[in-house]
Amino acid sequence: MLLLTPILLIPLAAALLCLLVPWRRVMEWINIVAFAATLALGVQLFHEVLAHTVVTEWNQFFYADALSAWMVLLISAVSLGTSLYAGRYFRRDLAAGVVTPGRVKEFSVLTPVFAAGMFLVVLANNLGVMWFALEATALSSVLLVALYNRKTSLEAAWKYIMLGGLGLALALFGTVITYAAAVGQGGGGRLPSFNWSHLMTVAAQFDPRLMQLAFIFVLIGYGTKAGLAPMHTWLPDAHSEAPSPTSAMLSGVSLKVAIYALLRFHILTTQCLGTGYSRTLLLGFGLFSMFLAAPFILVQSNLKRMLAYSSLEHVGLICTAVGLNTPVTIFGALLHMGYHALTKPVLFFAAGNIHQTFHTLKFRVIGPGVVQVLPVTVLFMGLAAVAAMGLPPFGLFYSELTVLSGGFAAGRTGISILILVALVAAFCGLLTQLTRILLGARKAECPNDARTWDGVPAMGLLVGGLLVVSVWCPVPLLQLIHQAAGIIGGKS
Amino acid sequence: MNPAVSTPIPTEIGSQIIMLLAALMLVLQLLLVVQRMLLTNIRLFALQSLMLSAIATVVAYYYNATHVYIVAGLTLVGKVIFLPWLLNRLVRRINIVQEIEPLFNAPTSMLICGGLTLLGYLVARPFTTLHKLGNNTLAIAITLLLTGFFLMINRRKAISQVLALLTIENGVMLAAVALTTYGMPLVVELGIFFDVMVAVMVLGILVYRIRESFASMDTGKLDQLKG
Amino acid sequence: MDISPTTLLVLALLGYIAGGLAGLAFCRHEKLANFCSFGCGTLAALCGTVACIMSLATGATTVASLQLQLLPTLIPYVQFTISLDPLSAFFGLLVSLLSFALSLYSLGYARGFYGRKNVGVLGAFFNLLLLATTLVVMADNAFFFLMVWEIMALSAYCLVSFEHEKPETRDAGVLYFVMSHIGTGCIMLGFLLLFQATGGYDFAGFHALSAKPEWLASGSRNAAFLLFLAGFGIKAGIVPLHTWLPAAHPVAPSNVSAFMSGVLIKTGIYGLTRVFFYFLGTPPMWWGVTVLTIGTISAVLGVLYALMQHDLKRLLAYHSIENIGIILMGFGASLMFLNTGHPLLATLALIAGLYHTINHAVFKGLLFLGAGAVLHATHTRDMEQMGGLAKQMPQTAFCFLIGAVAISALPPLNGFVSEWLTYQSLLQGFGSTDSLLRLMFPIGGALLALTSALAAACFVKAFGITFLAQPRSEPAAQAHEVPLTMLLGQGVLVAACVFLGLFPTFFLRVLDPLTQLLTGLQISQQLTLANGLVLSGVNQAGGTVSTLGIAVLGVALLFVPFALWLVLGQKTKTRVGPTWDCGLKGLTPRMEYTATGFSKPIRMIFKALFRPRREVQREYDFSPYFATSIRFEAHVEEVFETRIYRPLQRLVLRLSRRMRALQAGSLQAYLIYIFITLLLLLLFAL
Amino acid sequence: MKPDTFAIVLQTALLMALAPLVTGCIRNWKARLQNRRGPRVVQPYFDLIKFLRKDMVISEHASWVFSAAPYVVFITALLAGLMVPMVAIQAPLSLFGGVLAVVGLLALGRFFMALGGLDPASTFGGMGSSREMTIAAIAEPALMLAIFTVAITVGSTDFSHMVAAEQESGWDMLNPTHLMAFAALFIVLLAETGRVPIDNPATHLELTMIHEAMLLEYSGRYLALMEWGASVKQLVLMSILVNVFLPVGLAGDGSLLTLGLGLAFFLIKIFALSAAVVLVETVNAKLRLFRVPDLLSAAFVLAAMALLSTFLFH
Repeated sequence: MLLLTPILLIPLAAALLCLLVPWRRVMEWINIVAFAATLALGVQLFHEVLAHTVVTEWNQFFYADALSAWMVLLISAVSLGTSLYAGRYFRRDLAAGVVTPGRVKEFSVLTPVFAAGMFLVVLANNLGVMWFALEATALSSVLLVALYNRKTSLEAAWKYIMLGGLGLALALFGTVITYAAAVGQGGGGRLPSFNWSHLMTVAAQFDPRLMQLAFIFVLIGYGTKAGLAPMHTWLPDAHSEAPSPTSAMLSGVSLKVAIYALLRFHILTTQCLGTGYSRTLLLGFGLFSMFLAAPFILVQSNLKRMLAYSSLEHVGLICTAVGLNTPVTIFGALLHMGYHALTKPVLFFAAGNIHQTFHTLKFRVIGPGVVQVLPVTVLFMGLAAVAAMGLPPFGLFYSELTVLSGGFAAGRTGISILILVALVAAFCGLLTQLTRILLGARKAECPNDARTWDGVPAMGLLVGGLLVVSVWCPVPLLQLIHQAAGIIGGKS
Repeated sequence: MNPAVSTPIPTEIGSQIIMLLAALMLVLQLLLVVQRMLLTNIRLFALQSLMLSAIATVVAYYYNATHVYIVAGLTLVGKVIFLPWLLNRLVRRINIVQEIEPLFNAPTSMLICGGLTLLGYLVARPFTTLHKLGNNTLAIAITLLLTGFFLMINRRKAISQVLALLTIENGVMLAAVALTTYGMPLVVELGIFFDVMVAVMVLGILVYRIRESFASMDTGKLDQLKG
Repeated sequence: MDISPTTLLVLALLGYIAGGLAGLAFCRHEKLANFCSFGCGTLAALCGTVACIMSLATGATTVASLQLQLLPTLIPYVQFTISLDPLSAFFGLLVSLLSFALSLYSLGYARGFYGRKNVGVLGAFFNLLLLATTLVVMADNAFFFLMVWEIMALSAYCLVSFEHEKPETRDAGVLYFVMSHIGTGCIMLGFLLLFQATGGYDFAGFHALSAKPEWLASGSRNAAFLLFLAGFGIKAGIVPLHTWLPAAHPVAPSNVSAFMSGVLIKTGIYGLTRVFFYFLGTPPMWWGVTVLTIGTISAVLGVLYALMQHDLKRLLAYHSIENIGIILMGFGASLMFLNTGHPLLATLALIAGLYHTINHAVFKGLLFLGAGAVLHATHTRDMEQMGGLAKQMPQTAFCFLIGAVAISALPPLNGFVSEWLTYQSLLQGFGSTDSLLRLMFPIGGALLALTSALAAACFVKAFGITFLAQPRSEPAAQAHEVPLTMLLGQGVLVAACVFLGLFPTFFLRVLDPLTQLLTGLQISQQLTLANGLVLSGVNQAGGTVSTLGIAVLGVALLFVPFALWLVLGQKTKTRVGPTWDCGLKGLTPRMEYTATGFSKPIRMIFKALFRPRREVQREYDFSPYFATSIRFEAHVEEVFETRIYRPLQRLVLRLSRRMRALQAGSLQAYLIYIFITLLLLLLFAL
Repeated sequence: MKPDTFAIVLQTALLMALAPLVTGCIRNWKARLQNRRGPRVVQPYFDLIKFLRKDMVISEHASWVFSAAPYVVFITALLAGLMVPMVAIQAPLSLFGGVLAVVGLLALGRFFMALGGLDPASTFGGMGSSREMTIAAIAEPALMLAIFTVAITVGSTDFSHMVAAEQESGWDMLNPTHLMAFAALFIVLLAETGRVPIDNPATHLELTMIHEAMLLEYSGRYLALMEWGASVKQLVLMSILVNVFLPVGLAGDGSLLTLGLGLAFFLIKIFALSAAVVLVETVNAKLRLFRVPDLLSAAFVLAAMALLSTFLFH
């Protein structure tokens, strides 16, 4: 029975349906159902993968190993949360007259396309197809970013597409050169296939120099999409200007999908050139991103931008952890991916509520004393923020400490110390900023059309999931992550 | 290496032709950099794409690989005919004639591009030894990429930035066609092609929207999002 | 069924959890929430106390040991284990005892929040804090330790900013959490260094490390020492890492500030003890010297700043710094003795430190509860507004007085005992080495004397201005005695003060397994004379003291004045009259000596440190001698804050703002970043 | 060395009997030196009896602390006295505490006296307590350091041990260490007993008085206890000074002869010291309050030098 194909087709079908049906409610429900279905299939896939490490379809056109399965789970979970949240969010926007019904339709059509693109990225076997899928996600998300059609949102979208497009072009070049490297080893001749599963087997004989060149382009290309500094500049703009559900998906999974693509090439390069090369580059970019993020968080004056920078910091951590390149750190990185994917959307949802209540994201206008206006939202935001700051009992604490332990165990003390410093700095920033706006007593009474339980289903779903996975992480899941880490870091 | 099937015209000549065309692409690129008139830019781009498809044809001829023919055809249809037409419409619709002051003036840009070309060859030198048809197109490809990049930095008008992006795309395709024997697998080629098309459409949409809400095409004005 | 410490411990933990949940569950009806959450807390703390006492009494090295399997071990290194070895038991006793008194007290204190704040949330966080702190001292594994350590800090932060409507509360909360987290960073690094050396996170492995010669030789051992000193030092509030403490303690609700000052900072002490005496192995000399110096400085500066405060709770907070200093003096001396190979003296000094730890927990908790009661009654923390409370609230006044006498190290109460032990170890230490370093001991002793004398002055001020003479404000005049539960809470601690003061030798027995664990000696027998009535130095010739004897004889000597009175003055009568007012029309409260005035001589003597500023504006009609109105303002500079912390903060913020220029909004610039990155990589990475 | 009741009773009696006499002598001799006739030597006794006979007036603002203070002051002074060897080497209560206990007890007395000064809400009382606590605070380190120098050399904080050890050391007791420590302790004595140049016991001028200011509101029985306690405290400090630094003739055993001899020596030493105090008081004027720290820090420096010298001579 087919498994990967439906995961891919269901969202597309949903998009098509949304295009056809005129009723908004129906569109919302279509999305919710579709993503619930993909989530279910994801779980199914996850069992399959655990059972026999790899699932392939259409003579290996689709290819899912532990890594893909893990990504599929994350993508469908976040998308489900998003579609749960989006409904009421746009109802309020429509009520406020910020968007037109047409735009809302656009959203509910494009979101599944966006998701489908990401699914294709993680399920495609052919690296070229993977690139093509990433481009698709970029294009669909750029329209989502521009949804509000404000000057600022158009600007953000423009920067996003320009930098993203450029990055993807570079990535394509890298892909082509990889292909060339693959061809070069056979002394020319037709390459049987450009499938990752095949390349893995022969990567050792690639032309090393070409591979080096290729990885540089891929790193900068996909790095741009993943928001690694200094290619991250589009990230805060896009995140802050997009409608909150989209921001949630962007920083929740889209960044990590790009990382995933990067990882695939990292594995190839490592196979070809040994561990030294690509790892060092990842380390450098990761650390740079972490250290760049902290000061921006500290003096940020816009809520969603601050959250975006925090995402930058987490992405940096993930890259650094992979760069440390020990089984433990890679495991930590994947774990971190998951926890962060569950955390960040909640923050963006809460930010969305705040935005709709105060009609701005400027700290000066919002704070202090949001808690007195939106108690429940602030409660969830607080929980998610505690998680994002890497405090127990939430999982990011484990993953960060795991990464550090791995670094120390591998004797890379200096780098681990740097990681810790950056984490602490970011913590201080987030704490100071959030305390400034969330707590306190309101000076001016604000026009408040907020209802207490706005967006609680979505936030509750994700925070609940996060809590469960934090305090009681099901063993099979951990096995899956171990398997995935094995794929990246060589067998642990 | 020697081609798969023996052909009337010896490989060396083919190699020469490819190199020549590639060099022409580069020259066109440089012209693009100095030329300010948008419409002329578009024509130059079309010409460049034409070279590209020509290269593809040559490669296809030598390896008589069908799908490379397809690529050549697609390039011809898409990049030489359709896109320029589309862009022309855009430019006429929002009537702007030329790029007002780019970041660097012509001489400086030429110097920079020279440097970039040098860098391209520097980077590609180790690979020119690959005994293969169009072996050292890699240098030109990289150069095209870098100069396109520079062009993108240098220009302010949205359209010319799109154009720059497309020239980068051309560089990539050059590598894809000439560097990798037989080009990439067909599915990839198709994917890339359609992606480029869609990308340009999306960009077009955005350009419209920007145009109507900013009353200008100058992306220099897009600097509200700071910090 | 038999009650084993383990069962009781589990009961205690469950009790805290239940209390927290109850608080959340009933957060709509405050009375119920108050009763349930703090009630559960009280019972749980009681169980905890009993458990710790039992395990200490049995004296085995590890009594209870639990494995909490929260997470499967598939996540590397994560394992949650609790064990109750004597050290944990000792601190567990400290924690639980205080928790018991405080929960009891809170039952009454929380009523003050009815209608204003959500008591349920308060109870929930309070129980969470208690739970986390209990786990911190019992964690048997660094991973788990760090986890509960952070939860503790988090819940403490939530409690500090409980009344977050006030801006200064928010700032204090942030300052606390930021510094605490930086401390956690240091601790984490320290543990990671140990982990690097052992490859595991469990404490047993770390302990085994202290025997390995290659570890003893390694430089990362010294690094770990410094990191732990800084990390735990921040939590304990040593100078110069103390700034969060006087900021955070006053603004928290009084039961919380009592807990923070009494227990929370002791977790820092716990960490230091655990690490210095259990993990790191025989110390080099400079460790001891460093710790002793830091201790002395903290003690003196702490009390000097305390003297300048007229906010009652802030004053008490500064005294916490002082007492932490005294504790560290004991530890530092102990480390030095360990280095010079005098385990006996080392044990004595260590005992002095630990004894002072629990003493300070008790009387500082008591004092904060007293301050809380005063706050509850007068709704102000400003001593200049108080006065005369000894008449309205006599019980509270009495409890506070006991606490004041104890903290001023006056016989026969517990503060005196532990400082006596400290003096003893310092004096005996003089013979322990021939190097010039030994001068540190008597000098330290002298400074300790200065400290306790200043503390006495400070508490004459605190008690005298707050509770004696005429009320200085309307609320103070209207004050009323606090509800019974609050008095009971203070009563428990008063009893503890008296017991620890009068029966030290009985308590020292409890420490035997502890010293056995840390220094391998049991010396309570050596310290005990005359079957427990007399406390002696390590050798009896070194000096003896018997607080019990002093107390008893003092009561006996009361006979003398009474005899004189009976013989000479039965017929005398006692009249109540006005205080002599130099012939004015009666004294008004405004003529009384103020807190500021009281400490003025000290301010003048140490003006080099305080840099006092004063602004006097007098307005007069015809002659400056008949001023119509005088405005007087006096400020004392807190050197570390103004000279170190503020500039640092400003610097960081300025640099960050500079960084923002990178994100200037121009697409060209962004493209250039990528371009340059690409070129660099092409040039160098190839 | 169990505390024996007989010794306790005797020493208590001695303390209570001798203390007023010493005070009286000092006052009288001082007057003589200033060419005044001055009060009789036994005047203090009459004062005490008179006070005990008189009614009391207690301030309306005072609380129970006010009434508790006199007892605490008096009894702590006595307890401290019982720990110091006066006639015999073996102080009756040496088992119950040594230097630290004595200092602690005196501090306890001072603590309550200061509270008693604050309680009646009179400005003078507050001023007195403030100054008293300040001066005590800066006198304490000097006192401790001075005694430590001795305590360290003999390795004990127990007065009886110190005295015994000193006696063995014979003429060595005149070494610079001791002299400097003695000088330091003498200054501290002046401060602790409220003598010129620190405080003037004879004045009731509001702005200068320290000790008297705290007693201002006391009358009758309480005043008697306060005064008596003060003079006992003074005697205690003086006997520490003389016996620790000049332990000649203290009785080693309990035989009447040695005891008598010890008493004689003790009286001689005490009165000699009183004479010294008188001299100092006569030739000096009272210092400004903010000059006092200089004097006391000088004492501290002396003590520190004494300590250093022990280090050098060992």
